[in-house]
Amino acid sequence: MYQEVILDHYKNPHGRGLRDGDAEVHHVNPTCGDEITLRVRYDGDTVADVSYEGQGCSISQASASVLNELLVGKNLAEARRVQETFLELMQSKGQLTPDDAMEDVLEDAVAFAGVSKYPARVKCALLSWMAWKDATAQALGESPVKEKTA
Amino acid sequence: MYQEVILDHYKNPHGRGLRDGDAEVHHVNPTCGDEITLRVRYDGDTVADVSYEGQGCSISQASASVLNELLVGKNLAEARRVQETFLELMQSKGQLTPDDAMEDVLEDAVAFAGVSKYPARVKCALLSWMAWKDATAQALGESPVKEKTA
Amino acid sequence: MTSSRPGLPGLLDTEAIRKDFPVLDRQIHDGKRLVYLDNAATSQKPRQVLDALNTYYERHNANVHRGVHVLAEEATALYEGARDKVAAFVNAPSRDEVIFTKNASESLNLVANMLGWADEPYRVDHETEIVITEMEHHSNIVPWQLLAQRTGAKLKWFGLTDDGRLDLSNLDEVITEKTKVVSFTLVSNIMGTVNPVEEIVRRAQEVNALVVVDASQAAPHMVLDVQAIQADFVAFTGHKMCGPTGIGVLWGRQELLEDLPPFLGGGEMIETVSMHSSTYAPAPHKFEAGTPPIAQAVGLGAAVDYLSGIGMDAIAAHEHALTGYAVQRLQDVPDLRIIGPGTAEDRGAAISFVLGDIHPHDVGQVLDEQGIAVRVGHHCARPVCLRYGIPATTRASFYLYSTPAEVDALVEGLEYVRNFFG
Amino acid sequence: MTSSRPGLPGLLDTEAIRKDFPVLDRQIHDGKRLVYLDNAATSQKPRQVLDALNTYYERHNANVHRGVHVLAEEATALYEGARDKVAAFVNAPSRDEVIFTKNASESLNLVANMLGWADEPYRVDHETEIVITEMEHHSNIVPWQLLAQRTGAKLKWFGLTDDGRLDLSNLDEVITEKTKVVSFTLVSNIMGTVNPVEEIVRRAQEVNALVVVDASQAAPHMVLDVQAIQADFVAFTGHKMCGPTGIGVLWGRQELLEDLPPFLGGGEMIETVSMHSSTYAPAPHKFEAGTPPIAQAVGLGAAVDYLSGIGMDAIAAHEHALTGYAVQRLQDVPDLRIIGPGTAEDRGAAISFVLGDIHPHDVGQVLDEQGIAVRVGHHCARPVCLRYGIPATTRASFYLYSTPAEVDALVEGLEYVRNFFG
Ligand SMILES: Cc1ncc(COP(=O)(O)O)c(C=O)c1O
Ligand SMILES: Cc1ncc(COP(=O)(O)O)c(C=O)c1O
Repeated sequence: MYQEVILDHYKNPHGRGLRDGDAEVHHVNPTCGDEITLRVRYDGDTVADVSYEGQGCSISQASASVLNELLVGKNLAEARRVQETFLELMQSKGQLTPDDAMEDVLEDAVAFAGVSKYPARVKCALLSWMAWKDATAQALGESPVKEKTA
Repeated sequence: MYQEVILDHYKNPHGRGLRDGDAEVHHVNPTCGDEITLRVRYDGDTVADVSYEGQGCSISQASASVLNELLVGKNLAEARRVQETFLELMQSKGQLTPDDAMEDVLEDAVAFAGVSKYPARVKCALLSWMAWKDATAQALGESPVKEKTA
Repeated sequence: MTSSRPGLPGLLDTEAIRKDFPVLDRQIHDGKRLVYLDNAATSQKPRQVLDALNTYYERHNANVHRGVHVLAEEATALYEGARDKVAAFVNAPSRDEVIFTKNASESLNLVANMLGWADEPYRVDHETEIVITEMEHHSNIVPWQLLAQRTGAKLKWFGLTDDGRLDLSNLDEVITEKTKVVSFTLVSNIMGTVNPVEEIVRRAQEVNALVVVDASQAAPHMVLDVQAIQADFVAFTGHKMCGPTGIGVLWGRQELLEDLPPFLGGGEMIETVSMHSSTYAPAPHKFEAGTPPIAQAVGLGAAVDYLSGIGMDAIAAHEHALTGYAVQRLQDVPDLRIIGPGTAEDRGAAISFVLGDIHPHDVGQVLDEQGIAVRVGHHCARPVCLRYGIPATTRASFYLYSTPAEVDALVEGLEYVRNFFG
Repeated sequence: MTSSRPGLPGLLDTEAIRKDFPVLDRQIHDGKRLVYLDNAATSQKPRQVLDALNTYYERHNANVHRGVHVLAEEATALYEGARDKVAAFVNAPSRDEVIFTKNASESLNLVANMLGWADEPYRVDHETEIVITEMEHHSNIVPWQLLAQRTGAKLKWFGLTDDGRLDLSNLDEVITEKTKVVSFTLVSNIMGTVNPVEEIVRRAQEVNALVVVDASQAAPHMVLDVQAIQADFVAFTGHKMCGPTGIGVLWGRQELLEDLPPFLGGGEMIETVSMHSSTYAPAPHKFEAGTPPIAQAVGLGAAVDYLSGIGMDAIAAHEHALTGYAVQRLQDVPDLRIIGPGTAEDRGAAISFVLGDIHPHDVGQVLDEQGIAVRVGHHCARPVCLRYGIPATTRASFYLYSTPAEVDALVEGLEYVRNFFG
């Protein structure tokens, strides 16, 4: 699970810290308490920035760093394709060996293939990606937030 | 379990039917729906009458009949001794073989010894006896009734 | 797995099936072979289910959902895998609609409580009505009585016809614009009646009432398709369908589960907790507070596999044939009166009867002495006994391992009972 | 059954004990021996408990309380026999004070709901206060939050000191004349802290508040005497004390159980039912709606026999010795910070810690690769993590079969973790 690439991103995260954005979301992984606050900024339909802050394990931290590296600069359609491909890989329960096409899309993120065997960690790997999806939907005015409180 | 004596009392019950009394109670065996309405009448401290009506199995019917036969005419202390001895026998889980002294007190009621091996039926055998105890307490002003309703 | 017996088409190969159930070899009262006809109370468990329990405890036992170690992952996969199996078994649109409870009673209480604490449009309050039927199990009566008492809502019900069917002649007066919820049993546990779901659901939908179906006596015996019956909630219980005790199911429509408030609070059902406030996990976890019945869910999954392996249609056909045979033979017993439908049409495999004025307790006891296990009493459906003016009934109920020879044993046993008290 | 190891008096003969637990032989990750240190989440089950379950299902399985046939009588005797065993185990004045639930969470919700629906003097309403502590398990927080929210009562709590103890310096301000109920854990599941029951109970009794004790982490590990602690309710859960999943216990004082209203409605909990109204059975049945977790109660009875056979005092001594050893060895691991008491005094066998800035998820995962099962996260006690400003902890927790060698394995494993992420 702990590929060199993952440990590298964990120790030297890309784009960490909160900067200006069009929308901000806060996601929590209730099973372990991992949290992320993530902002997106769009420039037309280009992902101008993804900034984030949070606490979490090496997998969730590295995953956010990889996300930043991969998505910033891409246009929305491309970025969504990366997100969906990453989701597919993560939900594969270790059954999927990334082919060349997938590697082209995911680049460093293919290193997470091994994580998909560990259901408890899949959520860590996906935390920032789900947050990005949510933030993007909000930035584009597609969805409201809903919360229930005791 | 089905001693001849029990079947006899079942087929030819003593003192069945409701007559005048000083107190009336209604008891139910929730596990099987057996019900008894029982009245006691006291003449000083003599059990002048125990009258009853209800529906139930041979054990509960025969037991009420035996109760009537045994208790009517006795004074309260004697009657209570019979009731307590019967209770002891019924709670013995088949471990107790009635000795002569017990037979003297219980007479026909010793036939119920075998019932005590069957936990589900012990309540049937005790239904009228518990009702009598309750009714007596009420007749003597010792206890109120308490009920809870949905 | 179907054997044919002259005159009884559709029977299963019970000889093979019975080998899976250790308890059926049991001898009682000095060597009498057990004739177990108390299946509506609880079913016996096949070896396959016991194996699943043992394997779980001997190899995989751990608490679920929160662990990163191997056992915790295995236990979680087994537990959530059981949810997948149950979801498929009832044709649920989504696995997240399957909530594990401890029994059907908890499932029904869960619905009643959700509706009591809900916001509009679901909230049951003093201006609304709750509809049930006179043939409900106490577990589908008392929760609604409590809800009515605590909210001021009015409890109404459908009565019964003389032959043990729902009297729906006043359908439109019982279910009205004020009705918020209609809860009824698919199959009566005391009379075996199979109820006309479609007619009731149609009327409930007209007035926007939620429909709760108690499928405790259906899930073990027939194909149960929550989409086909168009209910909003369906409850059933594991121990009656070859599963362990301690596990029940509530299926509910996803959007309802999202909107309705939680019932029990605690670990597992939360998203985040602070001393000041908490937020809840999405369904099904929102409704599963605390460590769930993990092994029991796994056992229920194995039970569902076992039943599906034989085929719910085949099981239904077997029981239908056997019930037809039993109804016919019982009607030949003098003084015997069936309480409930007098034929095998639209009826499950539970048959209640009274035998002259011999009390059911006595019937059951004397049958037991012959090795025949039936249930006696009001079967947690006392209003049915009140309706038919009887204190109790004797109930014989069949399952996939029951045989015509066991029906014969019952009939002979009843003859003996008659002579004994005659 | 006590072996002595230099410097660690009081250890049990774990070699013998471990033979009773099949899962402890399990090898994971290519032949690594399982080191199971996740006992605060759930315990493993001895062969004796599995045997009791199998015997129940293979020979005696039937529904309880309502049958006159042999199996029903046997099942009832086994189920009620388990109640006797549990009553003796906690020194309950009466067996009828022992209610079987599905887990500790249900037990605690049951109390909260009884008090919400109770008549005076017990009723919790908007004029009253509920007191808990900041170290509660979510299962002893959320039910009270829900109760407070639904009744308008005010929820208050005791905070924590820096070394993981309850801060009772403001005892008299937190528990006041308005307090109706005080609910707290005997032993913290996250920090291992053993709380000073006497002091809290004394103050609660001064103001006539009911005392609820969450003994989920106590019952498995030490002598639990409900009379000695003078609580009104005590909750615990079977799966943490060698019993099956799917079974919990609520002990309550008889007069309270008589006066308080039921929670779940259904079969078994009634005295008599009509469509118009119902009356309830006396406790414990009043609080056990539906078919109970029969096999699971029987399994818990066997677990209690097993634990008593070894002796709760001996188990406590074993864990105390092991915890002392573990605390001392862990404090030698660089960058390791224990969250909770730093000694073995007044502490149970659960030890939480953080290791530098390596996230507990990573600690747990890398330990798992070495065969060591610990729990990571907030352990359903998130307010404790908030209090100490940490996202989560790694928790190792011991039981009667844990050994000093396993402590050594943990310490070595942690060294490896540090190097891996170093
Ligand atoms: C202190 C404490 N209370 C309550 C619980 C809840 O027990 P259960 O999950 O079995 O309901 C637990 C364990 O999870 C616990 O450790
Ligand atoms: C129709 C029906 N509903 C509900 C129940 C309650 O099931 P459980 O006792 O498992 O909660 C039963 C069985 O007892 C039943 O037959």
